[in-house]
Formats: sequence, C-alpha cells, structure tokens
Amino acid sequence: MKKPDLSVNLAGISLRNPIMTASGTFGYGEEFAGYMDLEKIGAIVTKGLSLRPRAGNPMPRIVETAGGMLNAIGLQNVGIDAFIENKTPFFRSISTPVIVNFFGNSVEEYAKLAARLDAVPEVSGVEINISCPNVKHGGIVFGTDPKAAFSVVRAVRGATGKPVIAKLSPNVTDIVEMALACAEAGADSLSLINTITGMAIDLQKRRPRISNVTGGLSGPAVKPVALRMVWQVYQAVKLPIIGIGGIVTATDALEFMVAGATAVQVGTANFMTPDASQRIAEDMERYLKENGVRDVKEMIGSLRV
Amino acid sequence: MKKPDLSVNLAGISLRNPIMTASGTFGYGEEFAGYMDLEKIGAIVTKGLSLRPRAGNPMPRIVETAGGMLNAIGLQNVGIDAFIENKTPFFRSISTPVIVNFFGNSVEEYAKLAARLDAVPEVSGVEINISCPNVKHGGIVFGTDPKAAFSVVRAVRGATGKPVIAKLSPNVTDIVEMALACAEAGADSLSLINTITGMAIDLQKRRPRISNVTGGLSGPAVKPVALRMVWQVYQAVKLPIIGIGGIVTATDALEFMVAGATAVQVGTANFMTPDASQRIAEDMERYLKENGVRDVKEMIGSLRV
Amino acid sequence: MTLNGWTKINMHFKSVVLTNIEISPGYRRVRLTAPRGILEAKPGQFVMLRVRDGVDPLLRRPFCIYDVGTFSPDYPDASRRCYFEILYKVVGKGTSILASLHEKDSVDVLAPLGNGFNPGEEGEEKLLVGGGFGLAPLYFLARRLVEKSPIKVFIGGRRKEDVLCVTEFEQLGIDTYVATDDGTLGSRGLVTEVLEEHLSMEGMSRSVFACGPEPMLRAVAGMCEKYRINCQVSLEATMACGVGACLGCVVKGASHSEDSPDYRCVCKEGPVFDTSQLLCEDQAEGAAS
Amino acid sequence: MTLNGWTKINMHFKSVVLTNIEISPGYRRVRLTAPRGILEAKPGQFVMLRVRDGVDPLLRRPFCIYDVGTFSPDYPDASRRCYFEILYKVVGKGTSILASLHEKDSVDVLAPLGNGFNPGEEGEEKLLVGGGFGLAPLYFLARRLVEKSPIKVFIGGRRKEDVLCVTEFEQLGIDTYVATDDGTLGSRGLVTEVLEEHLSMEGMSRSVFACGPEPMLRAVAGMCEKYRINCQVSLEATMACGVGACLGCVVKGASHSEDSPDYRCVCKEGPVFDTSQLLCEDQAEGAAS
Ligand SMILES: Cc1cc2nc3c(=O)[nH]c(=O)nc-3n(C[C@H](O)[C@H](O)[C@H](O)COP(=O)(O)OP(=O)(O)OC[C@H]3O[C@@H](n4cnc5c(N)ncnc54)[C@H](O)[C@@H]3O)c2cc1C
Ligand SMILES: Cc1cc2nc3c(=O)[nH]c(=O)nc-3n(C[C@H](O)[C@H](O)[C@H](O)COP(=O)(O)OP(=O)(O)OC[C@H]3O[C@@H](n4cnc5c(N)ncnc54)[C@H](O)[C@@H]3O)c2cc1C
Ligand SMILES: Cc1cc2nc3c(=O)[nH]c(=O)nc-3n(C[C@H](O)[C@H](O)[C@H](O)COP(=O)(O)O)c2cc1C
Ligand SMILES: Cc1cc2nc3c(=O)[nH]c(=O)nc-3n(C[C@H](O)[C@H](O)[C@H](O)COP(=O)(O)O)c2cc1C
Ligand code: FES
Ligand code: FES
Repeated sequence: MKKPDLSVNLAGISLRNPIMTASGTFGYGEEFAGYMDLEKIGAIVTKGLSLRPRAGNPMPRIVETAGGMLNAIGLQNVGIDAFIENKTPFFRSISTPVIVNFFGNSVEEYAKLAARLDAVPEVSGVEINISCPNVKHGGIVFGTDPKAAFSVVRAVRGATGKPVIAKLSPNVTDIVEMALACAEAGADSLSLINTITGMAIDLQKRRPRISNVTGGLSGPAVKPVALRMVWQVYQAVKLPIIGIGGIVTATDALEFMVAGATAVQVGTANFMTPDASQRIAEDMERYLKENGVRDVKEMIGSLRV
Repeated sequence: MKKPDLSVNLAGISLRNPIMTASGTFGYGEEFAGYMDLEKIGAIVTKGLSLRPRAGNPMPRIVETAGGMLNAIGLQNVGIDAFIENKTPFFRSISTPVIVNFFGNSVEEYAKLAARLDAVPEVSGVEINISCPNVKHGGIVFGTDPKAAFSVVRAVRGATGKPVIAKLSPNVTDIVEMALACAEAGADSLSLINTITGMAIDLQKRRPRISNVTGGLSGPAVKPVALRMVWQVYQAVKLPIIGIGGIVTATDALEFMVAGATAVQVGTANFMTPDASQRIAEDMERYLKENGVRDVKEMIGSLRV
Repeated sequence: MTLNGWTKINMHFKSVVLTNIEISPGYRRVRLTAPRGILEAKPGQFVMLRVRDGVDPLLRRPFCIYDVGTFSPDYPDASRRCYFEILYKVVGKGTSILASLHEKDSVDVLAPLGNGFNPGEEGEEKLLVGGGFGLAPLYFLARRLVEKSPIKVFIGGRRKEDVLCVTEFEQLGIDTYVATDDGTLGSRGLVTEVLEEHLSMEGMSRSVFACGPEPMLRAVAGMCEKYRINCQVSLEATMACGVGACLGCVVKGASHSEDSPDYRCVCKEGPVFDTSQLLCEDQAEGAAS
Repeated sequence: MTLNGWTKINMHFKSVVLTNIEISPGYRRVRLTAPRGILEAKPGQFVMLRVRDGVDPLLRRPFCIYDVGTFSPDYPDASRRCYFEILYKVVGKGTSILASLHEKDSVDVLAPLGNGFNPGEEGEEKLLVGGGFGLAPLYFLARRLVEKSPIKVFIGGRRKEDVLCVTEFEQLGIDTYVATDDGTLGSRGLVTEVLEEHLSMEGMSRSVFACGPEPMLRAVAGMCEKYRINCQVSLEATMACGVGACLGCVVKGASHSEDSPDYRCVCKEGPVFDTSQLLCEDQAEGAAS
C-alpha cells in the first residue's frame, strides 16, 4: 500500500502528522534533540511562558502515583524576553512548527503576551493556558469560569493574527460549556485536557508529598477522563480539537482521534521514554498502513456509538 | 504496646475500625464471606438500591484502564422488596453494621426509599448516592447541582431517623460547594468520592469499550483526586468524612485519614483481592502499633501543611 | 493460603509455578501448585489469577481449569502435593506476563470459581465441541467422563496451530474430529459443519458441551436447537470480582426483556449455561454469547 | 539503541543484565550491558532505568554510575563488549523489581546523564566522603583519580551493613576511615566527625567530594566552608525527565531569592554541584540539600 497521509491542518498550521508534544513536558524541544528526531513529529508546544520570569514552586514538585504523576512546577519559566533571545534561535534550526503555551495573571497580561508573541516569526501559533491548577491567581479562575475564559480568549484573539488554541481544564462540572465559551470568543482550536487537581501524602511525615500541597495529575491514569471530554466537546463544538492526557502509544493517540481529536499531544510519556512522540508517530503510520487507512483524517470522530 | 484503639464513631454508628466496603464493589457482603472474616471490618455498604428492580446496562459493563477501571453497571439491583426479603436475613448473622446505599429518580423516590429503609432494623445507616454518573435521569443532576443535592438530602433527612451519609460526585468544579449544600440539608456524614466519568475506546472496532459509552473511573488511578477532595472538604465542613477512591493498602487508608477522613471505603481493591478490606484493617492496626499511635482517631486531619 | 470457613470450596492461595511450556505457537500450559481442595474442582470451573503485584494489570484474569492432579516434590520424603493446570493463549498484558513466569515464580489464585458442566446421564454420548483455549474445560470434562460415557470431540481452529489437545484426547481413547478454516489440519471449513454431519445422523441419545469463540457457540447452540439436543456452553465475559458482586459479567437469561430484566452472572451462575437458559439474540455485541 | 546525532553522549539503549548480586543486606550491585559510549561516562554522572514495561512504575529511576568496563562474552570469538554497574539500595517498588531481575532480563537505559565531578588539580589530596549508596559515584571517581592524586575516603553508615565498598577502596590502595552510628564498624559516631579531625590537621591542599544522605552533605558542606576547602556534592531529587525539561528536580542556586529566583536542575546542571553554587538554608524540606 501507498504511504498513508498523516498530515493534518490544525487551524491553519500544517502538521506533518498529528503528534505534538505537550507543554511543560518537552522543555523547549532542544532537551530532547539528542534522543529523537524532532523532524519526525507534527509540532512542539513549549513550556508555559509568562511576561516576566517565574520562580515556580519550592521542591518537591513531582511525585509518582498509580499510573500517573502529580506535578506542581508552578509554571517556572524564563519569561518572554529570555525566551525570544535564547530559545528562538534553536527553533530556526528545525522545520517542525513551534507553538507557544503561555499564561498571565490578568486579561491584560494575556493580551500583552499574545501581542509580543505575534511579532515572533518562529512561533507558528499560541496555546492559551487558562487551565493550570497550580497558579494561585488568575489561572484557576480563567479555567473554570466560562465568562472569564471568554474574556481571556477574546483578548488574545484580538492581540494576535496567529492561530489561537485554548487549552481547557478538566476540573469543571461541564467541559462543553467551557469549550463553547472559548469557541465563541474566537479560538481556532481547543486542546484538552490539562492536569486534574490531585494530592499525595507522605504518611510517615504526615505532610503533602509536593510542597504546593496539591498538584496536577497526568499520565495514563487520566486517559479515560480525557477521552470522555474530547468526545463530549467533539459532539458540541465544530473547532479542531487537540486530544491530551495519558497518551503513551499510537493506539492511545488514535483512540483520541476516533473520539474526535484532529491532533494529539504527548506529555508524561516523554518522561517514560524520551523518543515517545517520534515512536508514536511512526507506529501510527504503521497502524494506518496495516489497516488500509489511506488518510489519518478519516479517523477523526469516527467513533460508532 | 497495648492494642491500639481502632474504633471510630461515624455519625452515631460505632465502627470497630475505620474500614468499610464501598457500594457496588462488595455485593451484599455474603459474596465475600468465603474469602474473609466479615467481623474484621468496620462496616459493609451494599450495592446501590432503588425502589423497583433495575436491569442495568447492556454488556460490556467494565473495562480495565491504567491503574484503574471503568464501570457502567447501570445500577442493576434487586429493588427494595427483594432486598428486604432476601438480603437482610444474612445481615442478622453478622455483627458488622450494614449501611445501605440507594438512589432514586426524583426527590420523592429518594424520600420513599429512605422511609422504607428506616423501618428495616438490620440497616444501621443510609448512604445517598447522588453522584452516580451512569443514570440518565436524576443521578447526574442531583450530584452536580448544589440546590438539587440540598433538596434530596433534606428529603431523606426528613424521612429517616437513621444516620444519613451523602455520597458526593467528583465530577464538579467545586466539591466544597456540594459538601456545604449536603451539610446544610442535614447530612450526618459525607462520603467521597464516587467515580469520575471516563471513557474507553476499542480502536479496532472504533466503538466504546462499554456499552453505555461513558462509565465511572475507580481504582488507584483516582486516589490523588479523591485525597485532594477529602482534604478540601475537611477544611470547609465539620461533618465526619468517609474517604473513598483507590484505597488498596493500609497506607492508602491512613493517608485519607490524615487528610481528614474519619473512616474509609475500599472499592476496586476488593476485585484485586477479595480479602482486601480485612487485610487493610489488620495492616492498619499493625502500623499504629509500630508507630506508637494509641488511637486511630489521632490520625484524622493530622496533615501538616 | 486461605481456606476459610464459609464454604470449603472458596480457596484463595499463593501458588508456585511448576512448569510453563509452549504447546503450540501462541498457546501455553502452566502447572501451578494448589491446596488439596483443588482436587474437588469440577470441569468447567475456572480460576482467577493475579499474575504479578502492583496495579498493572489491575484486575485478575480468568482461566478455565484444564486439569488437576498430584505430584511428588523432588526432595526426599516429600509427601504428594496437588497442582492444577491451565491452558492459555497469549493475547495481551496479563497472559504475556504469565508466559514470562519461570519455575518457582508465584501467582495469587482464587479457585475454583463458578459452576461446572452438568455431566448429564451416564452412557449417553457426549459430544464436545471446542476451539482454541476452549478445549481446556472440555479436556478436563473428558477426563472425568471417559470411563462412563462414549465421547466424541470436535476441534476447530483457524489454522493448524490453533488446534489444541488432539494428542491428549487421543490418549484418552477419544475420537477426535478436526476442522480448520484453511484446511491445514483435518477437514477444511468450520467445525460446526463436521458436528452437523454427526448430528444429522440417527444415533443414540446424546448431549453437547461447547466452549470456544462466540460465533462457534452461537452456531453450535443453533444446531442443537434444531436437532433438539441438550447443549451446555461455557461463556466468557469481562470480569472484575469473579464472585458475583460487581455485576460486570452478566448475560441475558432466557426470559430477559427491557421491562423485566433477567441478567445472569457469568462468574457465579456460569460460566457454564444450558443454552435453554439463555436469551438467543440475532446480533449481540460485547462479551455475552 | 539510539546514538543520535545531536551530541554523542546522549545514549538510549536496551540493556541486558549480566549479574545482579547482593553485596550487603539490602544493597545490591547490578552489571548491565551498554554501547561503547558508556566508557566516556564521567564519575558523578548517572543513568535512568526503566525497570520493566507497563505503567507500574511509571517513571524511570535514577542511579549513579558505579563503574564501567569491558568484558568478553562467553561464546567463541566474541569481541569485547561494554558494561556499566550501579550499586543500589532496595527501598521501594522500582528497586525491588530491579533486585528481582535475572541474568538476560532487560531494562531500558538513558545514560550518561548530568555532569560529573570536576576532578580538580592533580596531586592535590582528594577527600571522598560518602554514606550508603552515595559511595557509588565516589568509587568511580576514585578509580579515575587514584593514579594521579592521593585519596582518602570517609565512609559513614548507621550500622555495619550500611558501610559499603571498603574492600573495593582498599583494593585501590586507598586509606578508608569508617564510622557507624552504633559503632558496629569503625569508630562510633558520625563520619563527619572523623572528617573534621582530618580537616583540622594542617596538610597539603585538598578538596572534598561528597555523596550521601542530605544531613551528611549539609554537615560536610558546612565543615568545608569553615576550613575553606572546595567541596563538591552529588545531590538527589525526585526526577521525571532526567534531561532538564520538566523542571521537577530543581535546587536553589546561591543567588536565589523570592524575587529573583535561581533554580538549577539537578538532572542537567547537577547532580554534582560545587557547594559555593548552592544556597545554604537552615532548614530545607524536600530533596534539595
Ligand atoms: C470464565 C472464563 C474462562 C476463560 N478461560 C480461559 C482459558 O482457559 N484459557 C485462555 O487462554 N483464556 C481464557 N479466558 C480468556 C482470558 O481470561 C483472557 O484471554 C485474558 O483475561 C486476557 O488477558 P490479557 O491481559 O492477556 O489481555 P488484555 O491485554 O486484557 O486484552 C487482550 C484481549 O483480550 C480480551 N480480554 C481481556 N480480558 C478479558 C476477560 N476477562 N475475558 C475475556 N476477554 C478478555 C480483551 O478485550 C482484548 O481483546 C477465559 C475467560 C473467562 C471469562
Ligand atoms: C541523581 C541520583 C542518583 C542516584 N543514585 C543512586 C544510586 O547510585 N544508588 C541508589 O540506590 N539510589 C540512587 N538514587 C536514589 C534512587 O533513585 C531511589 O532510591 C529510587 O528511585 C527509588 O525507587 P523505588 O521505586 O525503589 O522507590 P519508591 O517506591 O519510588 O520510593 C521509596 C522511597 O524512595 C524515595 N524516592 C523515590 N524516587 C526517588 C528519586 N527519584 N530520587 C530520590 N528518592 C526517591 C521515595 O521518596 C521513598 O521514600 C539516586 C537518585 C538520584 C536523583
Ligand atoms: C511536569 C509537567 C509540567 C506541565 N506544564 C504545563 C504548562 O506549563 N502549561 C500547560 O498548559 N500544561 C502543562 N502541563 C500539562 C500537560 O501539557 C498536559 O496537558 C498534561 O500533562 C496531560 O497530558 P499527559 O497525561 O500526556 O501528561 C504540564 C504537565 C506536566 C506533567
Ligand atoms: C463495579 C462498581 C460498581 C459501583 N456501584 C456503585 C453503586 O451502586 N453506588 C455507589 O454509590 N457507588 C458505586 N460505585 C462506586 C464505589 O462505591 C466507589 O465510590 C468508587 O469505586 C471509588 O472507590 P475505589 O477507587 O476504591 O473503587 C461502584 C464502583 C464500581 C467499581
Ligand atoms: S465478575 Fe463480578 S459479578 Fe461476575
Ligand atoms: S528531572 Fe526533569 S528537569 Fe530534572
């Protein structure tokens, strides 16, 4: 059989295949360049960026849980200036599109960042993190209140001509309501899910296992929840969806596409094995070939219920 | 050291130790009598009961996921009449308190069931399932809307003199709001969490792996989410809390108590090993002895943050 | 090991691998130590294995009992000990881990579970129909019935590798009829066609015992209905508890309807059912057959 | 095996267990095959092991390299192959699984990671201070430096079982000083007390290399500051990625403050740090030391 077509168009960004890396789990891409071929995946999403550098939370920041992990990095990042100066040169050395995940503490900060990123040619699109559960101000509110989400997305939409992806939090009663608010505000695409708020305790010390007390749950443990939310949103919203949550194999990735995702992001799996995203892309191609699927786009939303 | 005191008082029900079994995972107790000593645990919570018998969902109803499982049994149960006739005689043969989990499709049904159960002497208390994600009518609304939860709990409270436990759903933006509503309506205790709504897909068939499409996620995978919610509710509400979610070992159980639980329920672990609840109770006693804790009640809410 | 008071046959024990061999490509047989009570197990009953510690896999895996027996441990003056065997196909995570176990490795076992085959009347002809690992309970059944009744066994498979236990049945002196989809062993076609040839002939009173893939069971059940022969099938369903508590493993009973549900637990009321007890649907999705 | 173009020393390979032995109660040493590049590993660098497939455990486990070398496989005409060793304490899930691995079992390896010790000036006296499995990188360091510099090693432990590698250091001709909390081996008390005796004596120019439990490292660092001796410590932190991407493993750098954060990744900028680079806090919770 002919090589299957793995390319997808994500709100104007052409991806050679649907496999992206998830923000915060892949650094700025270069950290993984020694372990895989960055040209073999669809896109890189960088660590959440803010206007000014952020320290993040004290240690410990991560802990393993059954089938997953909790993290409370606290959005440590170099800030937009250092990002533009130190990270963008590397992006020019690769052809894979780079999408920048970012967050702010106010609608104005979001808009300001979006405007700054709009001027950076190495950036193919932006992903708005309205969902990070670790930030005390802003983040948690924007991600769980449809009105707040609307205003952030609307402001970002107005500040950039680049494709805008809104990344949704799963910590809500009704994910569809959040998705509709972001769609109405002008998002080009929705990515879901971010981490689920959780907690771990060290019994012997009677203390939380991460300094921030609570953290975000990710990894295979959350996959059923993520898959359900992608399916719910796919039925309600017309925008292309990026499926995220516990994707470790090409089968996982394709399940998300069957549920309605146009592309997927690989997060925690990068820690399990640093070439996870490349391997998933290659295995996906093999699966399509073996099953006579000529175009990966045929998989999108093909669930039969 | 002297034998530590494991007894707890749960809203008027004396438990010889804090280990209960979770509704739907332990049948009516007798199914496990051949594999463990039912006299060694604190209480048995029976399969969700309704006024009339219920068929439940078509097969398949369960699927394993990473560190957990999804179920959509659909609350199949024998109904209150058969329950009283066929199940209560067994309860008289054991001294362990039996708590009956139940649900209805309307406030009136909840109240009617509570009234019927009030007259059954073998029943030590009732647990209101307002949180089951599998029922199309009622359940999902009662469990995610604080006003609806209030009215159900209030009605049940009015219909029975037995201790009333309200079982909360984790599928909400704000678990504390739900807890407060149930507390205000007169619940004697809160149990959390019920399952998290999730989904699994059979890629080859492009079909959901459970007939109901979505199901409830349980098991070790959900433990971090459950622990977080118990901690949140403990800080906000004065009622005794029953911690549920992914408890497999005595360490897990004690972590929930450190987070604020007065007792715990063991669910999915009963499937991993049928004497799980007895083993947890025994290991808990050993832990307390080895660590010089004379009374398990000292553990409750002892988290240092 | 727990051999609790409630009823003697609820056993929960740690078991040690004695042997674990490949018997055909993709199929293996593992022999595991067991307490004496295992000798009471009935053909058609099953076990649930926890193949390793931890949460991956989370749930036990169900397997039919293929055989039970006793052996002498190879140290001096050892008294005889008991074992059971299962015959399994390597299909996924749990069975792959099981396949990787060595002598002396251990697994955690619940056994014996469910109800076995009803052996029926002595002297009557027993027709055993199976495919793949479905042969496991049928072999165990044959061992128990071979002295008392004439037996014929019909073995189907996609290719010759999927045809199991022929030698074992022949060693019991049982006539075997084999059919494969691709004709690499026995006749080409479905084993049910071979069975039908047999059923269509006049003969003594007989009954059918079947275990195998769902389409095979459906075909066998239909055929038995047509020839008015009693038929027992051993079913599969995804299971969590194995003891009738979770209600995860149900099949529709004969009187099932939307308004008046009649669900039976495969683990507790089965896995063997008389086909007359079951609802026969044209097109059932899922695990029930 | 991936030996990708970006930089030669990023290796990701499947490795086979050669030997896996207990060296003291609760401590083991495993020898694993590796590609040739492992010979370039520097003392203080570490590896991350995926001890088995599946999601339990989910994350890799970090271990310092204890030794590297070559061996002849025991089949005819085999060319020499490379190995590395780690010395580990069995503390939980991952290390228990590692302990259960047999010859020929395989693990997945990222190696070598992080920065090693800076060996400093030749001829200068090297004082190695370690406890428990902290001896692993120190032994590797000693092997590399023993020809060029005088070395003394100070080994601490709670009881004599926790005192590792004494024979190995002695075989290199290195003076060892041992202290145990309970006096079951060497002097009774803390190894830092023995070290201090040594530091307080006038002597040649020297520097300290330490790896072990956090309180020991704190004490050593404090002492070195007092005697104005250069000190490198190898730190531990919970890790996810091992390559500087997740920011899960940071420690506070010397210039850290709430307003102007200075966090360093233990995995990428460490695990070895000059103590002058680090912020010394009175009471740090967590993994940083
Ligand atoms: C009563 C009963 C008796 C059985 N007897 C035998 C036997 O004697 N020999 C034998 O080889 N197999 C037998 N099976 C099937 C066996 O249980 C499954 O093959 C096994 O559980 C698969 O586990 P896995 O982890 O290797 O596969 P998984 O990785 O879990 O899944 C691989 C495939 O097997 C299917 N599967 C998974 N779990 C089950 C389950 N509990 N029941 C049915 N299908 C499942 C999945 O849908 C999937 O298609 C029996 C099943 C039942 C219910
Ligand atoms: C750079 C580095 C080098 C190391 N070198 C060695 C070595 O040479 N030999 C050796 O025996 N150990 C070494 N360790 C520690 C080793 O990584 C842990 O002991 C191991 O990960 C525990 O895994 P587990 O699954 O057995 O324990 P778990 O079941 O995960 O936990 C058991 C205990 O170990 C602690 N722990 C778990 N993971 C880590 C981790 N990643 N880092 C630190 N502590 C952890 C837990 O908090 C818990 O108290 C090193 C750690 C680091 C960061
Ligand atoms: C260590 C870590 C850091 C993360 N940082 C960010 C971040 O900066 N911004 C963001 O939007 N999501 C962040 N995430 C969430 C992931 O991008 C992803 O949504 C989540 O981990 C679920 O996917 P997974 O299960 O594949 O990991 C982070 C996740 C992890 C594990
Ligand atoms: C098979 C199954 C059936 C369940 N049935 C009920 C039920 O009838 N009523 C109810 O309130 N909860 C039900 N639950 C939820 C459990 O009681 C428990 O809240 C949940 O499984 C989380 O605990 P665990 O992780 O220990 O299993 C069921 C769970 C499972 C796995
Ligand atoms: S497997 Fe639980 S009822 Fe059958
Ligand atoms: S372990 Fe990920 S940055 Fe160090």
